[in-house]
Amino acid sequence: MSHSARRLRYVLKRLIQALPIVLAIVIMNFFLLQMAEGDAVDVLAGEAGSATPEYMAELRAKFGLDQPLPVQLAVYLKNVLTFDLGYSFRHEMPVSQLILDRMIPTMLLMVSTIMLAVGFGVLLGLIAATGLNTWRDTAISIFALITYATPLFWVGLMLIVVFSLNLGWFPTSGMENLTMFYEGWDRVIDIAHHLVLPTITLSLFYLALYTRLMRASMLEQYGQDYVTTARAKGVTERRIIFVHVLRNALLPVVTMAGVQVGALIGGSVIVESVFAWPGLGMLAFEALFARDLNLLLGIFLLSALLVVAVNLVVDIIYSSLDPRIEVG
Amino acid sequence: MHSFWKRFARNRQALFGLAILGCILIMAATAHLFFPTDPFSLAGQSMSPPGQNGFLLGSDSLGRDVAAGIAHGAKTSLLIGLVATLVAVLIGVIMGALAGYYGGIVDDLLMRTTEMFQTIPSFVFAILLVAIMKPSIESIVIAIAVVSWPAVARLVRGEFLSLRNREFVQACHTIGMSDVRIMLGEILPNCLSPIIVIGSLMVATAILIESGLAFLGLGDPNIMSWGFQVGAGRTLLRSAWWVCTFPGIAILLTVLAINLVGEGLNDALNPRLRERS
Amino acid sequence: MRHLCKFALAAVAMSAALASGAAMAQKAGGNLVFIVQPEPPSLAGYLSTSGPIGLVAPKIYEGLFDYDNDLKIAPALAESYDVSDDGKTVTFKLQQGVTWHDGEPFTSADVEFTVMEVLKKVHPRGPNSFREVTSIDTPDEYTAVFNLAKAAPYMLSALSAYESPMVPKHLLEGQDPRNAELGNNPVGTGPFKFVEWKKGQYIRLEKNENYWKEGLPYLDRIVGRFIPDASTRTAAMESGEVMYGAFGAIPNIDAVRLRDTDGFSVTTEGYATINPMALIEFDTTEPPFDNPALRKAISYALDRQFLIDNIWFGYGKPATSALSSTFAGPGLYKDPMPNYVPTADIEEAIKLLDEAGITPDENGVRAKAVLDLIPYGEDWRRAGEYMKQALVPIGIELELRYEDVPTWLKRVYHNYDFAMNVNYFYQLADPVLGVHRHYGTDQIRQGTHFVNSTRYPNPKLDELLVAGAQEPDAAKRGEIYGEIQSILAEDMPVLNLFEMEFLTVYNDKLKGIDVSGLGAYGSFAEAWIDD
Amino acid sequence: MTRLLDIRGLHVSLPEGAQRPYAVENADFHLDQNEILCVVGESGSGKSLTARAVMGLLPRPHVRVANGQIVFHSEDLATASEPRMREIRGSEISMIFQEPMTALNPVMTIGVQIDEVFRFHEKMSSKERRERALSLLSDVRLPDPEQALKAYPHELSGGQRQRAMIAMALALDPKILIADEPTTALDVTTQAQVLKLIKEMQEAHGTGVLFITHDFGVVADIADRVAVMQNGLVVESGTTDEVLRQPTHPYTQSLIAAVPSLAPRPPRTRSSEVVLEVKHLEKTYRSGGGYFGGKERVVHAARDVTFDLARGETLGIVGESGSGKSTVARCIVRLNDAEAGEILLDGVDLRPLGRAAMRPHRPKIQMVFQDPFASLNPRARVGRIIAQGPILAGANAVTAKKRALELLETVGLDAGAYDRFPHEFSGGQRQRIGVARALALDPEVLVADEPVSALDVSIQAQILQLLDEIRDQMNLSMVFITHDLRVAAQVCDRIAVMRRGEVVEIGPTGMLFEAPRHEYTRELLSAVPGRDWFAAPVEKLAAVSS
Repeated sequence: MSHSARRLRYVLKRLIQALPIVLAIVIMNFFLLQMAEGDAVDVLAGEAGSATPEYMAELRAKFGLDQPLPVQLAVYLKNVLTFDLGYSFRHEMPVSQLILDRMIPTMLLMVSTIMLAVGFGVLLGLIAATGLNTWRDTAISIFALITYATPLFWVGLMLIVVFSLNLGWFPTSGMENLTMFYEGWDRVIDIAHHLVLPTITLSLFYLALYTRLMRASMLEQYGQDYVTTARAKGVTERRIIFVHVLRNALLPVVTMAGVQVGALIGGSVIVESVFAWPGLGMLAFEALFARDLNLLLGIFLLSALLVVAVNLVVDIIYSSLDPRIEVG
Repeated sequence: MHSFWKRFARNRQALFGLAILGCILIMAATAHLFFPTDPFSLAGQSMSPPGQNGFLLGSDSLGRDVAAGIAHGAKTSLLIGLVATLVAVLIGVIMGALAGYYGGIVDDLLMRTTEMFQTIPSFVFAILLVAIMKPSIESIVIAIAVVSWPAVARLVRGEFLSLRNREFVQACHTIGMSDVRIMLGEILPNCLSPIIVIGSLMVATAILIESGLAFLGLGDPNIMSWGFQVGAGRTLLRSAWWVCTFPGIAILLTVLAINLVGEGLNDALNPRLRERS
Repeated sequence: MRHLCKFALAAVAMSAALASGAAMAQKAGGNLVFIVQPEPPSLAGYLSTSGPIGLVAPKIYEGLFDYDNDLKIAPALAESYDVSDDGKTVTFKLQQGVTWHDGEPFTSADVEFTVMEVLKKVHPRGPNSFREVTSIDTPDEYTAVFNLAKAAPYMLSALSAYESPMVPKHLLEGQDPRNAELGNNPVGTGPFKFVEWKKGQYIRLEKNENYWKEGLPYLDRIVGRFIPDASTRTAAMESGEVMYGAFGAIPNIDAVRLRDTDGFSVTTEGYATINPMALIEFDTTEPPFDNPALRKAISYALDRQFLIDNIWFGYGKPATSALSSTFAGPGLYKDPMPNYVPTADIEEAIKLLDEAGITPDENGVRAKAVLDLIPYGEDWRRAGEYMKQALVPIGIELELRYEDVPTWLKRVYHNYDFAMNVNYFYQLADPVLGVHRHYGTDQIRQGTHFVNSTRYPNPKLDELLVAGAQEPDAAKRGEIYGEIQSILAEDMPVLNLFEMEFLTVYNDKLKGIDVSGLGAYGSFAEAWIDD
Repeated sequence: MTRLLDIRGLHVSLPEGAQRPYAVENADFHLDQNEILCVVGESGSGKSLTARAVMGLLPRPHVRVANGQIVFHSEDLATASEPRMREIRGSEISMIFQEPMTALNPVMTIGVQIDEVFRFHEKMSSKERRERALSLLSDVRLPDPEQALKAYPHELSGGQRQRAMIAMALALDPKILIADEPTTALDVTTQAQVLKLIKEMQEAHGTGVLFITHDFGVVADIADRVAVMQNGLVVESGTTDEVLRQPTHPYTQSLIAAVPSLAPRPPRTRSSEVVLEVKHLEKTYRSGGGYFGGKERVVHAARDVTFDLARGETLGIVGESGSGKSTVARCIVRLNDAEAGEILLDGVDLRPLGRAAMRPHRPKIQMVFQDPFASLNPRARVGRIIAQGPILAGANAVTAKKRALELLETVGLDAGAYDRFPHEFSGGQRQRIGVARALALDPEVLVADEPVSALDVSIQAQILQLLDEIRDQMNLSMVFITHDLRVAAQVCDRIAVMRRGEVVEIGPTGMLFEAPRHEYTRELLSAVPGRDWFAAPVEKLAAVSS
């Protein structure tokens, strides 16, 4: 079997393996949400001001909320298996469309955050590890811990106050300039401009994790025999750090980045809220309080798939970093 | 134990963390002595800056004493952190131990479950759980525990997986020891160190999650906690910075202290790192 | 009595210009970004009176009337109107040459369809506002004649774009309005056309070039932005990214700060048709609050001014009656009522309790209850925390409960599983529209939101409410409402806390937004930006 | 003859709080061109640190050269600067290590790792470098040099990896090669090949080799001269002949005496009573595969294994790694489940028994494990470790303690050990505790899985003696798993030789050694290092005289 065919088969295999997990998530959340008081109709009626019980019953029938639970679940699962995530009760739109709209901002924030957090974390961890127990090491550890321990929203608001209001460097919130509605490259730059503060805020939180991990990983790799071998060959310390140790030390970091993705989608609720970033986290948050069952289940489903997909990518990156791990 | 303490005490950062943590614990324990009244009580002039009108750290929009809130809130925040961690560790150890020890289909099943919980966006899931169970200190603890245990389970599974093939465990098999006894009496004591380390860090994370939930309005409205204070004070940030900043600093210091202690424990308990420092 | 009011277009434009204060030259062009919070579920203003819909939909749809700042009727899609002597026939003359955004002409058939097929059927308040309308005749394209079973003077207060938007018959006919495509893709006659709705971000409206009012609107574009976090909304206002935020979008504490900052203004105008009242609802069917003495004692024990000063930062007015003092205008408000005090009177509260035989136990506790809080923001939590403390001196021990919206709605209006509930109601432009639903026995409707959840039954009151709704004579109507207020002050099934004042914060560059009594629910046709 | 390296009065200091102030104290020795100097000693003797000191690779800052000189070409390496050392390392002096798996970077190909040596020392085009690498790999006789260049370390076998390491070390034709226990991790046949390779390469290039080892067999096979180290001191040095034939220092004498002889022990009469019978035992390991296909790897760890064990007899199972010898042992004590066959203990077939049914039989068959560090629970006191077996079997705590104390005496530990933790004991002592634990249940059969392979040679002799004594004292039958034919010769009455899951030959020790029937047995026997020296006293003399 050729390499790419094997890889493709591996990807398919992983996706099929993920299927039961994703379905289990959907089913679990379906029942969890049933335990919540009130439904989408209550919320809609409550917002509308006032509605008669008859009207509400009609709405429930329209949403299928009057059916017995197992029937509702069966219908939902049947739809899911035909790639139909149903209609959002609240937005009167196909769930898939709502989620796909939010997918790009979510991915933007997620990818830029991971890149920034991992990039800086690796750098700081590396600097700390090479200067073990010096002031540099201590300062980096403390810095990382402080950024981790400061409540996210506080960091977010402070960044807005300093960089948006006082310095005027970045917009306070949102994803685009709504007076200009740029197009083409200008739009890309505009979005990047809006992305800066949320990314910094969110990655500050994860920075500590990667810094710490990278430092420990570097130290561990530093003690390995192959480093001695490299020295015995007369290789320079520089090359030992950047070629020999770094690549090995990155492995646990890559693994962790994969594990973190799930947390990141959820963990960004606060950042999305503070920066009015139109991501999946806020959508889920709103869907929960609107009891928009279809939408929430859809988000859980797609974010689970997203996590699975990212993990897959991480695995492939991992296997390219570590020849011992074979994809296939 | 003695040598452990010696190793721990060599780490100055860890000692510093321990000292802060000690102060916070004392503060929590003596809150009712220094601030005998209900921390929610309207103690005086509202929005007093720190040091004025008899408020050491100022007062909030209802004239509640921020300092009293921090002192009483310490108890809640630490309690939430500890209890949630204990529950998470308990679940995680059971799941991880069974999966790692038995392997095979048990492992598959339990690890798929763990994976499932790791695949769900955890903070959103915590919000969901609190919303469903209604915001109260119990539901917050449960929600934090539910989203935290997978990490413990994975760790414990890994430890059990490597320890179960150790010769001393096999020796127990050859004398006919029961599985439960092997797991609890032989293997578990040998993976306590990493569990203690991950547990200590989880206390800090739990405190942060609690404050995040409170920020989104999902705190217990009847109990004073730092999360509550920060959440309640955040709209005042621009007008009365002290209301949310001091509890925020309390969280920061506690999380920092716990992390320093946790890292110290890690260094002291992890022999590999020990040799190099 | 016979009314005949005619308006000339020119006069309207003139008065509008005068109303805006100065004879400045309005500048055409510019983009307005304003805050819409939270994101609306749809833009179907004919289905829902939800606040955020009201912020956007009236820029697209229009009503038959507009209302000026004194709630006087101003012409909109109706050029003039005529009420018959018996009040049972109301004739509207419609503007000519009005077209829908898709180019179709607006006619009396649209009016008939909107009222009879949409508002009367699916609008939450429509069935109440138009309950006397039996049919609508359309003798020609520009005349609509409403035939009423009984006189309904209050109906004329409910014809704004927010309350009763006119919708296109040709796009809704033969469909269930609740499922129609129109909800997310609105087509109206208003000054702005719907362009796009980026969920989670913004709704974008562009200038309607064919708007029937000559020269309007001034703005090229209006964008409604959704910003979930209050502090960020303030920051966005300060940075100039948004220029207008109403309905407390900017928290009062920040509004107070911006009020004192150059370049920003704060106003409480524009909420006259809403008339919000903060209040506590009691479960009058079960102990402990089946005892009116306990309810009144709480009214004495709460410091209304404290709430206003410390939580709403000075905006609001202590309630003195079941009716808002804004009803003093039509002569319905009676002052002062017993059992309403602006600041706490603990002694009186304790006296009431002692007299009623509600005595403290060994811990000094007379009653225990759970206080539910309306989940519409932090302020209400603060209010609950205050009340919990404020009732300690009179021996009432409260536990606070703060749940999410659906749980709370279910609890209060469906399960009746509450004892004491902090809430707020819109009393609207007339007591019939906003107050009756709270007290009438016929308004004990399990499963319907924002009606009589206290399940307070009083046949005498019911009669008075019916009489008040139909009485055409203002003086007599005032008397009836006086009696109603006395009864409610004595029984106090609902404890009014204070008349809320919503705040609108805006950038001083934004002009021409104060021309309508509807405020943020207005059309913004005359808004313009002075750079 | 040129002097390559002259070490004078070398002191390597240890950090404060270590067991002794110097890891290496006042070491004096030298290395000439075209010779192999073996530095031999037990663990902790300082032999490895001496080697690292020469390379300038001590784990600084805690461990450093405190005093003395390491003169290489009239240059003192002890004081040379780091850049100068870097120049020397890999080009003038190079090194190979014990564990080629960890000594090679797992994420870089062999080619890249060899290439680094050239890149950092010589200016060559990449094509030239590649050609040199290829010729090196074929010099060390790697089967497919082209393939090996592209291979990652994990894709090669242990022997191949060590060959690649040697290729790398010899890339720039260094004057000195330092080999730190390079064959210890290898199987005996592979070891013989690698030793041969080193010897050949050394002869071809005239290299001076500093060879660190603990194994006198290896010394005998390869060394020109020997230096013996004990606790950081060079206690004796001289030519191989001198040191091995006429050791002057008592420590050297005791070490050499402790090397087990290849001459089998005198045969004993075999009891007619068979305690344990293993018939047609089958065990396979599967990996990979699963629901989605993929390549399933099947390893036959035991194929039709049949033998029996008489009362009081010791049966040795000998084989290289992967031969299945440990699997058989584990199947017998039911740590692993065999798929087919019979394990008859006193006539009862243990193989099909479930956990509960097995429990009453457990005490009769006990096991001693290989690793004295891993086989005792670090968190349990010695007393508990020994006594918990009897307690589980129903003894009361007092009796169990009494028995445990007796056993401690039996295995040569004092009663104070009862309340101490395993980490307070040395490796040999721990292995005694392990033996005591196994004996606590009064077993009929003792299965010992490589019980001495992790121990130094002098300790090894003591443990073997202990096992012998106990066997006689308690009339135990023993299955003794080992890879070391010398050890087997000393303890076993009969030996079964295993290869790839099969017993290729089984017979009385004497017969097997004298007249091995199977070719593999012959191969094993001939690969035993120093077999000519340490085979038997008579042969030893013969070898010297020849």
